[in-house]
Amino acid sequence: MTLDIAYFAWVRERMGMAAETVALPAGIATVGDLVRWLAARDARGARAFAEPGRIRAAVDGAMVGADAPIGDAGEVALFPPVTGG
Amino acid sequence: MTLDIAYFAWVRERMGMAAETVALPAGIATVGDLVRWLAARDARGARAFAEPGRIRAAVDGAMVGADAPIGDAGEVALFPPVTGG
Amino acid sequence: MIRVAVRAEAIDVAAELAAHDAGGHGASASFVGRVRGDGGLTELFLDHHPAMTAAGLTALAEEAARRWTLDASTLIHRVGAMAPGDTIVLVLASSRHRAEALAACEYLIDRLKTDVMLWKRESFADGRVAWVEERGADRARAARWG
Amino acid sequence: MIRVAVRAEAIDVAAELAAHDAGGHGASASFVGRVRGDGGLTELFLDHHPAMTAAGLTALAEEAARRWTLDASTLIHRVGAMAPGDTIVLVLASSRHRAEALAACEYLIDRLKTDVMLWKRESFADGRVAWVEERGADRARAARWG
Repeated sequence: MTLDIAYFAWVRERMGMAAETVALPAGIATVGDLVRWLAARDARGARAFAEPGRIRAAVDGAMVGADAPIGDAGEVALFPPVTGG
Repeated sequence: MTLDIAYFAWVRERMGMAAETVALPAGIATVGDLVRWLAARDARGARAFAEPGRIRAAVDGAMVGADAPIGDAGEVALFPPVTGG
Repeated sequence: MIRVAVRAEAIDVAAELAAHDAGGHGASASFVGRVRGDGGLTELFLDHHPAMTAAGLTALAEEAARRWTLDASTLIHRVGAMAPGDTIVLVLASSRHRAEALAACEYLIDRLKTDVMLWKRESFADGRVAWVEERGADRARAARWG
Repeated sequence: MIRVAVRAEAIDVAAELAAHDAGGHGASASFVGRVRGDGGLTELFLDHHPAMTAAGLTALAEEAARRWTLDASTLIHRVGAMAPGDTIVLVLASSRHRAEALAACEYLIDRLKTDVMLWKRESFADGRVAWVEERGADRARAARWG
């Protein structure tokens, strides 16, 4: 299964890319699983996701928690807490 | 003793004038005294000051209560509760 | 900086905003009140005191500057005869911090309704002419500020 | 009427106000936020999500329209690179009643800080570049609205 992942703010900078399409290994069921997998994948992921508690996520445009299932989502967005206005 | 009196809103309309200078009779010590005297003076005053509870006053530019002394004030303003904004 | 005006001429909101904003303030809150044509209203007339009305606006702006850290405030109130759609009042409050700008703006318009020497008279298409009565809701909102 | 925009171009406050005010609303409250040049800040950059940022603004405006009786609301947020003095955000809320316009405007700017997909990065004259951290005060203000 492939998944589009979009990164924002310092997550994007630390990942060195705005988006990627990954082939998800078996066993990645939730957003939390995905973040842990990315953190373990390479040095960039380790830096971007060193503090999972500071990461927020959206699945197909809807804000979700770490325990949200990825299911057959088209896009998962990973980013820090927002700071607009 | 003479006193300038200014009227506003429906007090002005009922008095038929925006301002007047009056020679105060002895015994008119407070704003409340002045209002009662104007109400007794003529038909216009009777109509303008029929309900003293609805009258507000300022002495020389400062909002005051009915028991405020007139003293040697230059101007007393009499008017309904304000409705600006 | 405090800027206050009581005038019979139309209020040019964009021009007032530009004058106010020349300081490049971090956060600016505004309130604009306009004449509503409710119930066939054809004219709104505002009576005022030549000196006390402007003094009252200035006193309000000064009190707001004591309560909040403001960079600038502007209070413009129109008086005389107005038509539906005309701007009656413009309040602008600026601060480095949005909470202060928003609170000061709300304070200024709430207090303006109860503390400043202004009186509204409404004329309607059917010939009725009536002075607006003091509103309990306005007194209650103004009283919130202690 | 709800009007929402997320754009890289400068926000023309007077033009947005004119567009919003075309309805001749009785009471209009606004908030304008500008880039402050504090601490030698030379650039503010705002990252956003191509679809979710605008959708978030629309959702906020819709929620405000459920909570208050509004005639119109406008939310314009700039993104990309900005300089000190530039307008970042404009919020306008109009109603027949001033209390509703004021409350809706404050709600929109408070929630915008915590609920919409936007991220600020600051660059300073000394070369420092840092993403702005989430502010506890912003969370607390937003939480007031329940």
